[in-house]
Amino acid sequence: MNASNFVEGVDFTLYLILGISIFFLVGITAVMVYFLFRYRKKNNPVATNISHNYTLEIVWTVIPTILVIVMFWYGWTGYRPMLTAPKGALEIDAIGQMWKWTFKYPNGKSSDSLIVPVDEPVKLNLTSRDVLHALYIPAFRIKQDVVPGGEKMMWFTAQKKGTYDILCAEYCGQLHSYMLSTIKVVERDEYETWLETVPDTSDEHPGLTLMKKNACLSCHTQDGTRLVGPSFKGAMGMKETVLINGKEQEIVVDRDYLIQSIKDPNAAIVKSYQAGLMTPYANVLTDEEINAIIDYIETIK
Amino acid sequence: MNGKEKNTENTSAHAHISSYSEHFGTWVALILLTLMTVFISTFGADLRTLTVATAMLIATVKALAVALYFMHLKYDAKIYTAWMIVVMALFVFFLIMVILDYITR
Amino acid sequence: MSETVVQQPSFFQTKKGLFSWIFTLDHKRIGILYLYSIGLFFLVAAGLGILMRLELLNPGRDLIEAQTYNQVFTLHGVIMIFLFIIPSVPAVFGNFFLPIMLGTDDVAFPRLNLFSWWLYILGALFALSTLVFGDGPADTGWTFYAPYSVKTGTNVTTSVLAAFILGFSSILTGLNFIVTIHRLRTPGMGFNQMPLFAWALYATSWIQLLATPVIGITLLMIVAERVFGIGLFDPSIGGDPILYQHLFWIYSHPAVYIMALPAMGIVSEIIPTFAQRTIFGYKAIAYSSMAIAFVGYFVWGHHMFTSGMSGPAAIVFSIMTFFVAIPTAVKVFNWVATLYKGSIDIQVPLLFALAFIFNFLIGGLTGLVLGALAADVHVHDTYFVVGHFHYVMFGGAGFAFFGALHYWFPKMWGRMYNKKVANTAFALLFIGFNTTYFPMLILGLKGMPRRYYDYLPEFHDLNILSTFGSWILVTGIIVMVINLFAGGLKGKNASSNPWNGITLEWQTQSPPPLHNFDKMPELPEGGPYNYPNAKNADH
Amino acid sequence: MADSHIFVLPNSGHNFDAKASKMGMWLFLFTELLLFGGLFLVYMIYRFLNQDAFLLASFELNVWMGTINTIVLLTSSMTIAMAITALQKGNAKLAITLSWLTILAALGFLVIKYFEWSSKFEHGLFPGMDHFDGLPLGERLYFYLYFFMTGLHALHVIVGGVFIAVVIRLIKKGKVTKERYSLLENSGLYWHLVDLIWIYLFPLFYLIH
Ligand code: HEA
Ligand code: HEA
Ligand code: HEC
Ligand code: CUA
Ligand SMILES: [Cu+2]
Repeated sequence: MNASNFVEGVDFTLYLILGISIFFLVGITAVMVYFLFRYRKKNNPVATNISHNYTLEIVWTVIPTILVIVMFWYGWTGYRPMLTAPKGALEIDAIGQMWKWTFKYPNGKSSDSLIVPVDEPVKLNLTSRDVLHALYIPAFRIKQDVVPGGEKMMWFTAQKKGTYDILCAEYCGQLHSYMLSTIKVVERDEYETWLETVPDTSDEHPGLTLMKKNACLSCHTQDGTRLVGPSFKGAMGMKETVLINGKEQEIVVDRDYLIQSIKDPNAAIVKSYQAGLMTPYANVLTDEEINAIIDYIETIK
Repeated sequence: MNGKEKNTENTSAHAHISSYSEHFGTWVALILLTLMTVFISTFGADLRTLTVATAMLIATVKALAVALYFMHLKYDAKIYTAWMIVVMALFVFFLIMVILDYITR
Repeated sequence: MSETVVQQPSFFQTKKGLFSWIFTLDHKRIGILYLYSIGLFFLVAAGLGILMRLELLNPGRDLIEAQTYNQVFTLHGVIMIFLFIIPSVPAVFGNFFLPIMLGTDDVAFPRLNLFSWWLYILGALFALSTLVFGDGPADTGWTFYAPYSVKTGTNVTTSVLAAFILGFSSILTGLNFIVTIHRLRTPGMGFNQMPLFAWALYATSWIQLLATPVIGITLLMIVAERVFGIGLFDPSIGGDPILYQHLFWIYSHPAVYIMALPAMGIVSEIIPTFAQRTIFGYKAIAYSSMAIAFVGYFVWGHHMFTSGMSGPAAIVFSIMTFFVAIPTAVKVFNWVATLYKGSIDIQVPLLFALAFIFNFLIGGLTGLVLGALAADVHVHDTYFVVGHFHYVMFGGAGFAFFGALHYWFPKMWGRMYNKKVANTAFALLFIGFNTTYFPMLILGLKGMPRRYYDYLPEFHDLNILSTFGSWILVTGIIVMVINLFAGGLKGKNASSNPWNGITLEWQTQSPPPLHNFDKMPELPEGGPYNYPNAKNADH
Repeated sequence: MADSHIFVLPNSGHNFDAKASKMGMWLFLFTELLLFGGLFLVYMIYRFLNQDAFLLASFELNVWMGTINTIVLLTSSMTIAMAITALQKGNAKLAITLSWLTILAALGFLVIKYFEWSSKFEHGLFPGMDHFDGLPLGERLYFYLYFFMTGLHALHVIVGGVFIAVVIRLIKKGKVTKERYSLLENSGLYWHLVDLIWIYLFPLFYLIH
């Protein structure tokens, strides 16, 4: 049994073309090397001018033409089913944003990794919050770009239980190669029990939960180490040099500044960090949520 | 020897001189066409869906007039006309293939 | 050969001093200026390539930060594409040999030719200035995909302007060659008596001329977006990032044939010379260049199969992609057939040409995998693509460039390099090349995405092998470069026609005099490759 | 014993060759056409995606100014074409006068464009200005394209004007003459290209109604 319903079509195309390729590669190389020695100056002191041979030329134009049409055909038949998801597929929203995947299930549950039931068609609605990404599951042989400003989709039926890698295949900036996740294929009941269990975050600060959900922690740490963005450790009340419209300025971090930094991060760039990396969260987070986050930042000492 | 090549060289050797009146005539036609498009698009309400098409058609007629008479394509070596056609065809192919992706997306 | 022929002063000797070079109108000197500048940038970018391989030796951080790595592969790609491989063969050997092979003394517009070189240098300075000024070199990949290229804080604007200027330089070179071929062929040389290298350059020039403007304007739109906020591609201010990809590839796919066609032209020169017989299927090779150039305009969408392309568009682009493979296949068969019943003199240039065929076969055939829709979905943006394009660009075009260097070296400098050392360098290059890049194809099939600073542990072994191969490759390049320099400085004097070639460049002295010929060159009877000493099979 | 007589090929790249220079000019025009072609392509796609917004936004433009500018440009195309005829017939004076008229028309065109653009600025219709940033995305795209395309076109008008001015100087100096008029011809070809592009820009931006 293959890992997904697409493995067969893709692998067949791959093997078909690779097979034909190996045939031509080996054949042509062998002929070339044979001629090279057979007609060496030593073996064949006088060359013969042969300017053309129409039969031969037609043969070696027509045969490749037929072969490529065959290759095209299998490529297309393997690809066509990827374009339309079957009706009634289980729909999950997949959101890509700088360096984190988020999956939202119909019942509102959201998760960092995918859990899907085996042998059921699953449709992923793909959106991006910032730049291009591509959701790639090598074991399933599928890949689809995630484009900001529009919704794309991909679908599959997982056929074998197990855990597989999800990778980001479209370059999306500094930590592109760390934008990883996993997909776990389980039985239907296991999936359902998982779907119903809400991870226990009651003793977690609501601000922290929000930060985990919104990928803040893929760029900011809580322990003072530097990632892409400045660490939140001791941020509140700190003195900082920031660039406002290209001019350096000393500021003291307060609540207003943090609100601004979250809603419109490019208004003031912390010195030695890069502008443009952090997306404005003005339309993603509500004011209460932002306040909750800042409440939490205040506690990181 | 490439016969065609030689021919074009000979014809362009004695350069054609366009007359002033021909240029003037072309100009009159261009102005009339311009006024016509403006008229159609501002007042020709009944042509609504056709306006883009007619506007482009008229623009193309104008462009042809400029190319053939002002730019002397009509009298110059045929190779320029041929090239021009190839370049325009290429551009139109670009348009078709991109719009194909958008229409069917 | 009569011994009393007076050696005219060569184009090296006519004038001296730096200014006689950087303001020269002589196409041969301009070719040499290009050779040195392009060679320099190749070494810089190759160094970056080695750096990447070192970083990828182990998962996790070895040498450089993720951000640095991203800037390194972008700069590597930009330099290799815009500063090395696109100008390489046309600007160096096209400039030096096209007029000689056509039997004339210069290109049609010598001043424009010099201007192209200056533009090239200006573009190069722009590209390199990103290292020093602002927030460092762009980190977008050489494709500058929006919207990341609009958002990132690195010096994208300067890099993009560099590509724009280089594009302009490339356009002017193409324009110059087309007019040269139409206007300056020696009397009696019709299009069908032209050497195949000239045909290849003719096809290439049309691509340079008609595809480059599209990327020019696209890059200007990126600049406008970054500088004036004219949001043509960033969806958050209105645009559509997919449209950027269309425009980018409308140029950049034809551009791959700007790299490949002149290289094929070189192979079509080298093979008949060392087989000492006429090329098989002259017309098929000549016209297939034009066919590749033409069909190559309509396949760009194969870089976007996973961007959510519709079925009908995907069908058209995939079929067209397969159709370009056919004229290419025709060429390969013709080259192999030219060896048949030749009287083959196995020399380094020929080895490079045959290595070109082998590497290009692997590159081209993997291209077929990429052109097939279902297969591309799996291997798109993986190391399979990286393997594919290094095979065609480096193993193909790059090896042809090295081959041309060894083939025309005695003509350009009037001296010969050490052939034994050259053979060793070739062997190292060939083995090193395949050890570096073949593992990448397998990595891609296993699913390792490209532009990855770090990778999963299951990809470790093959990355080690690939990095190891890159060391052999470096050794080969170093040996080759040193051997060529040594040959140029104190190699044995070479005769004016050491390979017994028949095209017009072999009729003048080595190095050629300022005006290329001191008597009318004579066209060979019965076609540009019709060796008089060979038996005539047909007719 | 080097020969004092240097052999020069008949087909030398250093000979004056009117046909080559015209051929070069045409090839260059093709690149210009495709440069704008890329923009027309972008225009077509965005108009296709935002048909109503483009219609709405186009009402902001002044059709009459556009029409006058079209006529100005067409007229200048005629004068430069006539200038070539004049020079071919040996009337250098008339050629110069007609070329000056062309430059004058170019200036007129730019002045009118200047007024059009500045009225957009006054209405805050430029990327980054208040009114503009309040517009729906589709209308913004229209204006992005409007500014980019007419701006680039205006740049070409300037280049074309300068080119013609240079040729006028050369006619005066006797470097461009009845026998050697290809520079004037080339400047004319370039100028007609500028006209050709405007012929399409005009209906696409002003006449969407
Ligand atoms: C010199 C440059 C060069 C050349 C010549 C080619 C040649 C070809 N390329 Fe390649 N390509 C690149 C440079 C080049 N490419 C680059 C740089 C990229 C990546 C860009 C990026 O994303 O950064 C790329 C990416 C690329 C992709 C996109 C991959 C992806 O991102 O998903 C595709 C897909 O179709 C493709 C296909 C092809 C094909 C079909 C050919 C064909 O022209 C090959 C034809 C040759 C042969 C087929 C071999 C000879 C034939 C025979 C011996 C006969 C037998 C053959 C038959 C039976 C048909 N290429
Ligand atoms: C012609 C084009 C060309 C050439 C020749 C090369 C050559 C090399 N490239 Fe190339 N590469 C590209 C074009 C090219 N590349 C492009 C377009 C990309 C895509 C970029 C992107 O994704 O945007 C790419 C991407 C790319 C990647 C993928 C990065 C990623 O996706 O994460 C890798 C990884 O290994 C790589 C490695 C190499 C190596 C090891 C070489 C080696 O072959 C280099 C070998 C070099 C030497 C052997 C010379 C060393 C010499 C010296 C150090 C000095 C000696 C000095 C003297 C003697 C004076 N390249
Ligand atoms: C893609 C990476 C990225 C993500 C995701 C991200 N940020 Fe940032 N952030 C940055 C960078 C880079 C900076 C520094 C540049 C700047 O000031 O804009 C920054 C700066 C900040 C600052 C100002 C810090 C200071 O010391 O002045 C705050 C506050 C902040 N981010 C909060 C958040 C919150 C809250 C989230 C999630 C909801 C988040 N960030 C998600 C990259 C990111
Ligand atoms: Cu997300 Cu790469
Ligand atoms: Cu391609």
